[in-house]
Amino acid sequence: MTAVHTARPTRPGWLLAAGTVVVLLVLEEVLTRTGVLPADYFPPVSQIVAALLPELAGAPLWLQLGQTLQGWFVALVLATALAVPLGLLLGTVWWARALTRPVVEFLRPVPSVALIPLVVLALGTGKQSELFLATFAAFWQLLVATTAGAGAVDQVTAEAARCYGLTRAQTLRWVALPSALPYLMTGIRVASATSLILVVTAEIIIGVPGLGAQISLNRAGGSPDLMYAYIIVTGLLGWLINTALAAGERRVLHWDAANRGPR
Amino acid sequence: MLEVTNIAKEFPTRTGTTRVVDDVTFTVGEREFFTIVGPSGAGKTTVLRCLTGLAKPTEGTVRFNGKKIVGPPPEFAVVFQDYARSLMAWFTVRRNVELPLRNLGLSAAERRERVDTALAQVGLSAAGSKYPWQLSGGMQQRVAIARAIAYRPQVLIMDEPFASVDAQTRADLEDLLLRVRDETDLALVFVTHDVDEAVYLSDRVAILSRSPSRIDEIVPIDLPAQRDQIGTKELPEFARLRAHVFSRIRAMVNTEPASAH
Amino acid sequence: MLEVTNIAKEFPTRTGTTRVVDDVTFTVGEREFFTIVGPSGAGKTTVLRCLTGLAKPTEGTVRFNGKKIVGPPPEFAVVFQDYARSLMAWFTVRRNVELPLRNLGLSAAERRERVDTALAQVGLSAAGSKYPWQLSGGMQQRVAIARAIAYRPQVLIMDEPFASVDAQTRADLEDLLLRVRDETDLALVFVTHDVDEAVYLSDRVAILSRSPSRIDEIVPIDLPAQRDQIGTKELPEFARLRAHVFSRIRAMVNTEPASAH
Amino acid sequence: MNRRVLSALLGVVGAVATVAIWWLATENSASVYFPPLSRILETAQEHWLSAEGRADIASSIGNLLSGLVIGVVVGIVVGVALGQVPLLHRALSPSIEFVRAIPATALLPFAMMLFGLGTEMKVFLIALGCVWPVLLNALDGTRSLEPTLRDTASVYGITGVRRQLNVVLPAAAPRIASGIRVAIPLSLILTVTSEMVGSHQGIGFVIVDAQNTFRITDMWSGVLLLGVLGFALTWLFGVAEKLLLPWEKRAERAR
Amino acid sequence: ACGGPELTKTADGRTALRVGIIPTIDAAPLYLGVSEGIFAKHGLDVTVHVADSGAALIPATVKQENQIGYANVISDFQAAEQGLDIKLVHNCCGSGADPAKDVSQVLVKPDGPIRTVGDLAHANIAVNSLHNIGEVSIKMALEKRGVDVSGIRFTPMPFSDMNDALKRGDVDAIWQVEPNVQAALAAGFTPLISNFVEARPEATLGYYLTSGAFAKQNPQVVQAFSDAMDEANRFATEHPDKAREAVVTNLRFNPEIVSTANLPTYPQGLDRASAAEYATYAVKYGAIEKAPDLDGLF
Ligand SMILES: Nc1ncnc2c1ncn2[C@@H]1O[C@H](COP(=O)(O)OP(=O)(O)OP(=O)(O)O)[C@@H](O)[C@H]1O
Ligand SMILES: Nc1ncnc2c1ncn2[C@@H]1O[C@H](COP(=O)(O)OP(=O)(O)OP(=O)(O)O)[C@@H](O)[C@H]1O
Ligand SMILES: [Mg+2]
Ligand SMILES: [Mg+2]
Repeated sequence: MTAVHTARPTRPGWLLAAGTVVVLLVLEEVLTRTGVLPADYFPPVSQIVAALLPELAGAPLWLQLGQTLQGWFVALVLATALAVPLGLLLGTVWWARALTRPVVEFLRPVPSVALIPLVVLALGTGKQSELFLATFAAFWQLLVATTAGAGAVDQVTAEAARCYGLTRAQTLRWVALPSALPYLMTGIRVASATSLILVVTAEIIIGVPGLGAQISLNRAGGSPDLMYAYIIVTGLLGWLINTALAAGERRVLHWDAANRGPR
Repeated sequence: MLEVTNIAKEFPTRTGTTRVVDDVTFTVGEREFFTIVGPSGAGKTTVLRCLTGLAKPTEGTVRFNGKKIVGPPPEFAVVFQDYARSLMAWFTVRRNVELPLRNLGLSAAERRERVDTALAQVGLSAAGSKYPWQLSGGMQQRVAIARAIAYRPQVLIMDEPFASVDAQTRADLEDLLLRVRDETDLALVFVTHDVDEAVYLSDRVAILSRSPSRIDEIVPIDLPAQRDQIGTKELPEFARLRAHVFSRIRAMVNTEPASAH
Repeated sequence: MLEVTNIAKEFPTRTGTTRVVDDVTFTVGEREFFTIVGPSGAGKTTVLRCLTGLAKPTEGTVRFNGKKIVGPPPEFAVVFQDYARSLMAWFTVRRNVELPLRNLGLSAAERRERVDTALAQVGLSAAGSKYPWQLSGGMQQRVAIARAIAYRPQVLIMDEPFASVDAQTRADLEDLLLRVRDETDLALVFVTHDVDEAVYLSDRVAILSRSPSRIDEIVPIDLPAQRDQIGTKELPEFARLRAHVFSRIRAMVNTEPASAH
Repeated sequence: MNRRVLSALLGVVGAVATVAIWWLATENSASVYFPPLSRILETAQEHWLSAEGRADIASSIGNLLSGLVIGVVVGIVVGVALGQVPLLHRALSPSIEFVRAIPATALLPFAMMLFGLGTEMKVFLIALGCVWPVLLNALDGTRSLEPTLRDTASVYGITGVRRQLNVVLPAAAPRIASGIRVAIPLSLILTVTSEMVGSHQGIGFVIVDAQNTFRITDMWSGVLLLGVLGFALTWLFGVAEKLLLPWEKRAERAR
Repeated sequence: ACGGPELTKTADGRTALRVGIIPTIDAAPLYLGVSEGIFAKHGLDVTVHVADSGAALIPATVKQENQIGYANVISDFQAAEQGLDIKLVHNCCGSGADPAKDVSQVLVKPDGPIRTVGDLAHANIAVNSLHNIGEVSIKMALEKRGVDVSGIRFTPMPFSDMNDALKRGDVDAIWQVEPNVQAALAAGFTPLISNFVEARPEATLGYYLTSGAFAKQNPQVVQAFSDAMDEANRFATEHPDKAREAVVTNLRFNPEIVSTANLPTYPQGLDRASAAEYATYAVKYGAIEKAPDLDGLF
């Protein structure tokens, strides 16, 4: 599927977004400088940026960023690969949904923080623990989104598929999956943030190398500027990832009413 | 070939159930063009849904070649009344038409050829790479027709398939159906509101009463097998049949006061 | 009252833009019944969308009472071709019809009365508490019509509003429209594929050419103002006008080969 | 009718099977970290049914529900607004995405700074976490509103609050519901996070404290409780959804 | 549950050892042991793994992913009490005897409700983790000063959040350890007690530990680590500047803060007497239920 005419953000759109960000940053600066926000815990942006700049020049930050990014990506891909087929199944086969529902609902609220010691014991302190935690958290969110989406297939469309003898697999692929895509893409954006957050959390607590480990070190080492610098890098990473996902979404969902452009 | 025996259909309502189809029986033979007409809300779509196995009749059975129908048989193709929703917004017109062909064991070239032919037959050759939502209502309806024709079913079930096309295109499509029937030995179950169309196309026309519906009458259309838009419609027998069917429907719409429904 | 001046409409495509409407100009007077006919895909719906301000014409302007239309004016009501999708699945039929009335400053009793009347007029009094998805196609379409009528607009725009109802109901609804027009001084812009209907109802019939469309001809219908399903259709002038319009459309569908579109 | 009963039965079968597997797999476990389910259940009964345990549950549920409700309401309102005002959406989206990517644990100090150590801080954190899935779903659901419906609303002058309540919200409701389904377990998880700091009470506090002192069985009993609560909350939401969005399920069943 | 991962050797025959630690000044000798070649001399190739909390460190040690880990004395008791198979290997850090040089202080706001040590009897004190070393040592220290500790409340929060919490008045007093004590002093807070030193001078507060299984299978490796730590701790004690430098370079601690911070002591050997005393109080204050089996731990 190639994109047709999708509603891409126009140049003024970008300017507007950038402008808003600048306004917010200036606001923070003013609030901390004037003491409305306590500056010693919440350093002014200029100070954070000053701490960040030398880091940007060095390789370590980019290495850590790469580690985190890699963890995020693998976890999200794993979670998607597991959740989408299962979600389509659960969304289309009512008895499978009924059978697994209590278990799914039971497992979903299990906090990853509580799992950390168990995961470390089972998987160690390496990347695999980080991946497990992030995949675990993202998986449920994607599962819910896919299940709901697959259940939202237009009735007439589904009947057309049945009438033309599409097999179950074909119906999943060509009818249930595209119908679920709008839900799924939203789910991916929710789960992407979750995956990133869990990767960073695992880095903080278990000490897997990455941005989180730096946040933890700088917090322990009495450098709030640097700690915030790394938090900001994490936030920026989240924003970048989302921008990329949103662009991908516009291509994949170019047929959806949200992206059809002017009528 | 297709036997509908005493089917009834009830829907659950807040207070109990409503009986929408009361008792409908008919058979459709090989190569037969069987049309159902009746007032709006009579239960025509409901009968078609039972026929295809999409809905389960509350009572009675539907058999195809002697076998009870429980789900849509692969030999059937359907053009839905709600044609716009039956198309997949995420596929181009070509892909929509081609999709059902994938299970027929055709080569890619054969599939392409069938799609091309069907699109040309409904006058949409140039729209193949568009998406359904970029088409006009009538064009969408023709895509649904093309999909059904390309599938080359043994039984073609159509629910008001020409509701949104202009008179000339409609006439062309009517003749297309007759031609396809002759070429591929198709049986057709057809629903229309256009009495002229029903008489012109059909071998038999079943008139459904208001809901809870029964078959009011099945009118055999004894017109020459070879139909022709001008010649056939000028036959006195055509006018007679047309008037007969029309008066039956009118009687039904008017017997019960409009507000009572 | 409603002036459409040289409107054109282009849609973006992968490779550039397609011009769907090329150059359309007409005016609709007070109390006029103005009908647009044309081949399927001609651009009728597109013109209506520009007319109501739902779409912005690429070129040209639409004025209502001298004011340029940028969004749908409150005096307009529309029955969409895609009627099924225009109903809200979450509301009952009554609620669907009543919703637009909430802005008119009517009392609850007045609203109720208008809804009741409109539902009775389209023969759906008994269906008020059903949900749209519990209705047949034709009944859904009549809900959309009832909603428009209950709104008592100054301009009523209808896109193939009778496509899914049986012949008798259709005739009843046609006469209902004429009656409503006479009672409430309504102007109507109407799209239909049924040439008989167009001639029977209209004061003028505009014939649209194939897309990119222009007005091929605007045919004044000089039939007596008081129309009547039997009497009017027996007039020789009716037959002449009908034949004329039909031949124009046929010419357009046939001039360009079907596959070229 | 029939299917609903069968559904519930199947659910019970699934649950029983899972419990049985868990029970059998851990019954003879000597691992401190994976204690037998029987022991976990005993501990759970001891703690959570005691007066202290009930107070923990009450305090957590109070925070959780407040946070969840605030998050859901804010998510719907902001999402629906952004979905209809593209300019606003574009202006705010980078800032939103930025905040969304920051872990709740990293936001704790900020929340403490704003609200101190009390309940407000916890509710804030929970709400802040729950808002995202609801917001994004409301936003996307609003954006892909069926075009014909959109047109219908504008033609009949259905605008303002009336349009939001009668057209936009019901149309986006299935998506919003799926967002809320994600938010519910998230609110439980965030309850735990929020009780890691400055708390003496709550399910999260018990879990974290048990973890710090290596009382892993106690920790498991807390996790078990969270699972049960998650199930209960989702089930309650399902009931509410059926009442609020009746057309959804009925439209399907009717055929 | 026997066996465990095989130890790997480097090309020149040294045993590779992964040591888990949390990011504090306590880790300085460990880093010095690596950078000064002390471990190499004892046939060990040590890599240091930093984790934020014991929640991840202990299981990693039990799993023998880190052959050696770190935990403070109370955590050690708690882990042992819950049946985790751990064995203490060497002292990590201790309190010394000079209250002025204690790494640990309880501080209050100069104008706050708590002015004297006696006031702490009914204070709400921030600690990093409940039922742990902060709580136990504060109570010990206060009892030695004759303060009734039954009315004290403790509130858990990260060290880095404590200054603001105190400033806002969320808590009445905070327990800080270096290097955060420096930041707290800079914020103008008044130290009231040096709870580590006052609780028990010359105590050992944290131990390197390993899993029992590992200790049984590799007694010579454990011995080598212990010998190396003797040397590393001595080196760190003799070269406080290098100790400071080690945490600045390896843990990226803020050099300004570290330069003024007190260092803990890095005692030799494996101090059992101090553990015994802490065990008594840990039971008394409810951090553990019954006295630990020190023979099993040591
Ligand atoms: N899901 C449903 N629940 C309740 N009643 C229903 C449902 N579906 C259809 N009906 C009722 O069944 C009757 C027949 O509907 P059906 O769609 O079969 O009519 P139809 O003959 O196809 O009409 P039309 O020509 O208008 O399409 C209608 O009165 C309708 O209200
Ligand atoms: N969003 C769109 N993008 C691209 N092309 C479009 C779009 N909408 C409509 N068109 C094209 O515009 C032309 C006219 O469409 P329109 O719906 O106005 O026709 P119509 O006269 O109403 O036909 P019908 O009688 O079949 O409803 C068609 O060829 C259609 O493909
Ligand atoms: Mg029908
Ligand atoms: Mg149209």
